[in-house]
Amino acid sequence: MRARAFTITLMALALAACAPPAADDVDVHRTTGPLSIGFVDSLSGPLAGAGTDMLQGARLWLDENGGTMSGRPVELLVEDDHGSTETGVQVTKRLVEANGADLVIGPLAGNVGVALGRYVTTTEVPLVYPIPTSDVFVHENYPTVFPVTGTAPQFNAPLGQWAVAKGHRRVVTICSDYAFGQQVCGGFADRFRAAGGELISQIWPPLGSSDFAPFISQLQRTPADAVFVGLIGADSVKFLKAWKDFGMSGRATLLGSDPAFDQAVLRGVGADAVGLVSVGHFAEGRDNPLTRKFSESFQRAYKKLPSYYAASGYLAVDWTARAIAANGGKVGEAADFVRVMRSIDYPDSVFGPITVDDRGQPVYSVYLREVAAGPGNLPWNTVTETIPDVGATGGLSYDEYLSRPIFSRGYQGGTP
Amino acid sequence: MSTFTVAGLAAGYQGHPVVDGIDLTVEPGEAVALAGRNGMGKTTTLRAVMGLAEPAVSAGSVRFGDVELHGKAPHHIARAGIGYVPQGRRIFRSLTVAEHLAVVARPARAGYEPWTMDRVNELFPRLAERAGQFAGTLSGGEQQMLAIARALMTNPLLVLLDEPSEGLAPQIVRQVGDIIAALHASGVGVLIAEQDLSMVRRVADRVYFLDRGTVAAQVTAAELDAHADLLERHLGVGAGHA
Amino acid sequence: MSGGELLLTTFNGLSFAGLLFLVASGFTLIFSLMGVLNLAHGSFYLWGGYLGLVTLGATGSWVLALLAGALGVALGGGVLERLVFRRVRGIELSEVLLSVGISLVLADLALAQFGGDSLTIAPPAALAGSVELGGLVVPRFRLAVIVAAVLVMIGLAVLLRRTRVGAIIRAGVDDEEMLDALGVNVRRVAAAVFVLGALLAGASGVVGGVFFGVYPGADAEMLLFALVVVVVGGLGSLQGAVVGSVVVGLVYSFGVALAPDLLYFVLFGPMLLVLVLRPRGILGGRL
Amino acid sequence: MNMRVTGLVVLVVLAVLLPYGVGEYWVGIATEAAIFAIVALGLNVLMGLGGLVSVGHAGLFATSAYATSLAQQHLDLGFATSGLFAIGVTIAVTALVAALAVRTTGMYFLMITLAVGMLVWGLSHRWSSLTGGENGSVSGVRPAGVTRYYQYYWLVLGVLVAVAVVLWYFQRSRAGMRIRGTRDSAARMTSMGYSPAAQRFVAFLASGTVTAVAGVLYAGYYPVVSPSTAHLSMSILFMLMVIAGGSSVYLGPAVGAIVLTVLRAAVSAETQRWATIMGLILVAVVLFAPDGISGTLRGRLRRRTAVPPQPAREPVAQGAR
Repeated sequence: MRARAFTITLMALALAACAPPAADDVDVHRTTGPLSIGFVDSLSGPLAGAGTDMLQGARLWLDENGGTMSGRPVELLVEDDHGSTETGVQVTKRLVEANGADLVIGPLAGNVGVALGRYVTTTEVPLVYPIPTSDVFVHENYPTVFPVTGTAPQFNAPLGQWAVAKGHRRVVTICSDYAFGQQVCGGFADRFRAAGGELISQIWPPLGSSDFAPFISQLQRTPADAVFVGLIGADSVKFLKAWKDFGMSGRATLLGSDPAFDQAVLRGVGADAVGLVSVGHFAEGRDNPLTRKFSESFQRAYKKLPSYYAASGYLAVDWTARAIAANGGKVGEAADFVRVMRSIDYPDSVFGPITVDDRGQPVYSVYLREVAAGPGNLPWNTVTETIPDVGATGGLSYDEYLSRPIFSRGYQGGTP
Repeated sequence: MSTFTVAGLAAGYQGHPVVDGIDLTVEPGEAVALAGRNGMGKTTTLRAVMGLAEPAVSAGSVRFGDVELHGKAPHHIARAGIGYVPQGRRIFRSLTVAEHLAVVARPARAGYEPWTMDRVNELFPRLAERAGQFAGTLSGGEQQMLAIARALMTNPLLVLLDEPSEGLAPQIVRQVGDIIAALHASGVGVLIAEQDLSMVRRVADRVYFLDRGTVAAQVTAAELDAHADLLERHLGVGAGHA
Repeated sequence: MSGGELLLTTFNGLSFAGLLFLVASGFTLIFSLMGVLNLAHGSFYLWGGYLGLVTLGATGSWVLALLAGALGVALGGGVLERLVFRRVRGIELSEVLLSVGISLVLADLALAQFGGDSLTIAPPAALAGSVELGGLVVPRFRLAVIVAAVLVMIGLAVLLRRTRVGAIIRAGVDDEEMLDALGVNVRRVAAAVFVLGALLAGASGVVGGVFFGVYPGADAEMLLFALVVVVVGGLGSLQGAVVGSVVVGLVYSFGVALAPDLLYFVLFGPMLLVLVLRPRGILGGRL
Repeated sequence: MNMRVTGLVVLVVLAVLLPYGVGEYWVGIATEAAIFAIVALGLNVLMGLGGLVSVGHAGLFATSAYATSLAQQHLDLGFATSGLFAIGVTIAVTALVAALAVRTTGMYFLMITLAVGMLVWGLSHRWSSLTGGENGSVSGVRPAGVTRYYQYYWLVLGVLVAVAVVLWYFQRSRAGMRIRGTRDSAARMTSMGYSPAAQRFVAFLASGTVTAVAGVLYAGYYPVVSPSTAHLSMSILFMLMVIAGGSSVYLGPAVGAIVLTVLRAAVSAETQRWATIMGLILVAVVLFAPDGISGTLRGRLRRRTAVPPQPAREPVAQGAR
């Protein structure tokens, strides 16, 4: 009996191996019928606040445009990755393999992003990456991934030069100890030192630290004139609270990275935030018709001011829609589609003017921002200075940039 | 007080029956001994009566007058008027002597003189001296007294005592015996599981002999000496030694 | 590390220890009587924070917020005890598993209800800002937390040592079955202790909300800290919770300052060592 | 017996034919379910057979997955050699943990495993120069000739069947009997001259080895091994698979793993409240079906066919008392 059972199993296996299952084909060349767009986002976990914003930004675009792109109704398939790599891959596999998504927009979390980037290159589906990506994407330059809002170091590099120009020659950095925080910090540190600044020390709290007081005590006696803050979401809120509680205000200038004093943080801090200085490619209080309209309609729809996550979600959908329109109302082959996306320039957008460079990396205007009281006395970021045409390399040539390692805790810029 | 009746009690641990078909009664104010060697089911019987989680009772009834106690939670059984002095004393090590008494104190019962702190202290002068001491620091004899005093504070109508002589020096055993006799004299019913013949003689009006989980015989205290065979078989003593 | 930094790091550690004690005392109370780790304790903490936050927003009163966090969670804990935990009372593993299940549900419902942002609770006006203590700038609220922890410690000690209820709880820890056989309804005592533990968790959630903010994940974080505290100090012992809180608070504070990379070793290493060498903890066993 | 073997063979054949019936995505879910089924069977050597509850098994699972990935990147090993390397590393780690944990049972055992799980998670998270930290470590290497998704599924399925057969004989072997005896009464085993700690050590080691095998397969399945592999929620998921499936029935944990993995895939497509559902399942199982799915089903079946029920027993709870 057992022998027979074994034989049957072997036979079944042999049979199976001879005739591999057929792959299901999705017709990406359709120009009619609904477009199904996967949307991978962190809607729970430590980044849930930002993730919710990103989704709301995307939803706002769809609401404003009747839920269609090139006349085709859009089916937005929203998936939550919980900020976890595994879940991110799982849900993206489902979108691509089971739901037949034409393309995927996402994700939010940097760690999920690297895994998704690797995964989608094994599929026929393009990935539209809404949030600044890991530097990995510049180095690897996947042909089927489009980084809508550039890279993590990109928008922090100008602050390095600016800090020195404003007389902040001695700086301590405090950045989240994970890939995204390290790259944010690297972008700043590299240009700061290149401009002649002195990096006194670097503090690396783990993402999601409970108590920032111990880090403050390290800062308390620092001779630095400024502290560069590369913290994200909840961590940034906790840091700002501890900073105030320990009477640090006025001892050193805080220089914020693009996520550190973003709207997602300001909401948790409240009026205390007024006066905070940071850098970023988005400023919800920028005096520009497109941005103003966006901020207003976002506030009307969701009773809060938009963060750059919200703006990124909005822009990623908009860019996708333009590319589909330019591609004859279809997504088509993944690499072709990404080529189309790279060919689109924005003379103006909710972020400002955007172009795409030869390597397919977007080039943005970067703003020096200051928090002021906005509508309803809520704090928001206003623009004090604009630095145009900031690309992925911090002003270096691609040859030089690509010869350097990817920013990490061990490599914070300079000649390796 | 009403008659306390155990009928057809069967109980055991994890599917191993230990006692099977125990029948016994304790009349109001009577002192009854449950005699037998180790492992014959004395402790199991008393624990089963108290409704403790192990042994599991599989059959039988435990009644106090008309009230069925079988199946009730232990604190219900205790509140029905059954005081329990367990084997090995089981005092609360992190409570003082006074706290022991305070923790379990229950209101008096109509028609009975209430057990109060003062009355207990009168009966146990040694405990009164050690009121503030942690119970874990008491000697074995003192702990036994405390276990009895604690049971009295629940104002019981019937006290179950499980081998109160165990591990005590003969002189202390005598003292404990005196106390139990005094209790009995004050009108409290007593059901004592014991293998010390002197204690049985000192305390009991009637004796049940337990053998392999059933009642093998019962005699009155007066008849004890006439049954040397029972004493030999169930308590391991020749009548001559007694 | 300079002298000032040393002092400040110590102060930070102690104030963190204060919060840890508030959380861990309830946790250890429940463990001592039931022999069960209530792994939903972190969720109780989280909900205390959210209830406090909502109440503060609605009424503007810090006292009401604290009461809402403490009593709301105590009530919820009481209901859970009555409807869920009581059914498996005495089966330790089942109790732990239930608490895991409940913590998953509570955390997820909090996320659904309050979203993922980190929200902070403003301290009461009298405790906002900082004071200078011998050249050291320290936040008033952190100072108040140390004071509150000491008060709660004294209160619990008085409750346990000097009252009849406390004696009943200690007796239950010593020998629950015997207490039951002496006419004390141990179930009710257990329920009361569970509610008290929940109350402390809820109140500490409001305090923690000022400290660190209220956000998804705070539940697991605090639970782990409480676990390390009670394991290091000694399971089921109030003094243990005191010692454990101070040790963990200081270790954390200095660990972050000196060896942030080894933080998890610094925290879980001692816990593992204590578990292996002295399973009942440094001061294990007695309430 | 024959009926049962025939039934199982039919099931296995159906499982082999699965890729002809469903698409790539569901074959992927089935692959994952089979990997988790291996973990659950391994964990049940501790929980069901040994009566010891581990909430740190994700730590061992992740150790193996990371070791596989790191061996491939830094030592340039292929799938098989890196797998063997990882299994060796994990066995060593398991032995260390077991040596610490086996003197205890119940709540203390649970806490030690919890601490170990947290340590592994902390390391994977913080020792970023080795593990890549939050980004994870690149994996997804599969043996030559087994690169297509359905081929890898067959490989995993084959390993699952092999593990199930080996563990079946293990639990009925003398070593297995001694572990069972230690669970039921450590005192009796001691009086018979066996050290309860030694039996628990064997159980832990066997459990860790099987978990290591699953970890290797997982590294081949996912493109990245990340700290969430080691997270407490993963350990809880494993534990839930065992108790929901039913630890008293031999294949119960595997059933639990498959049901929960498929359920998670189905549910998370519909709602974001998977954590709530998982929590409710856990509560419901503990309250209403302490024998798990398969244990409860078997109970029903037995009653219907009028075979006297087995004496009631709480297989998992026993060890924790």
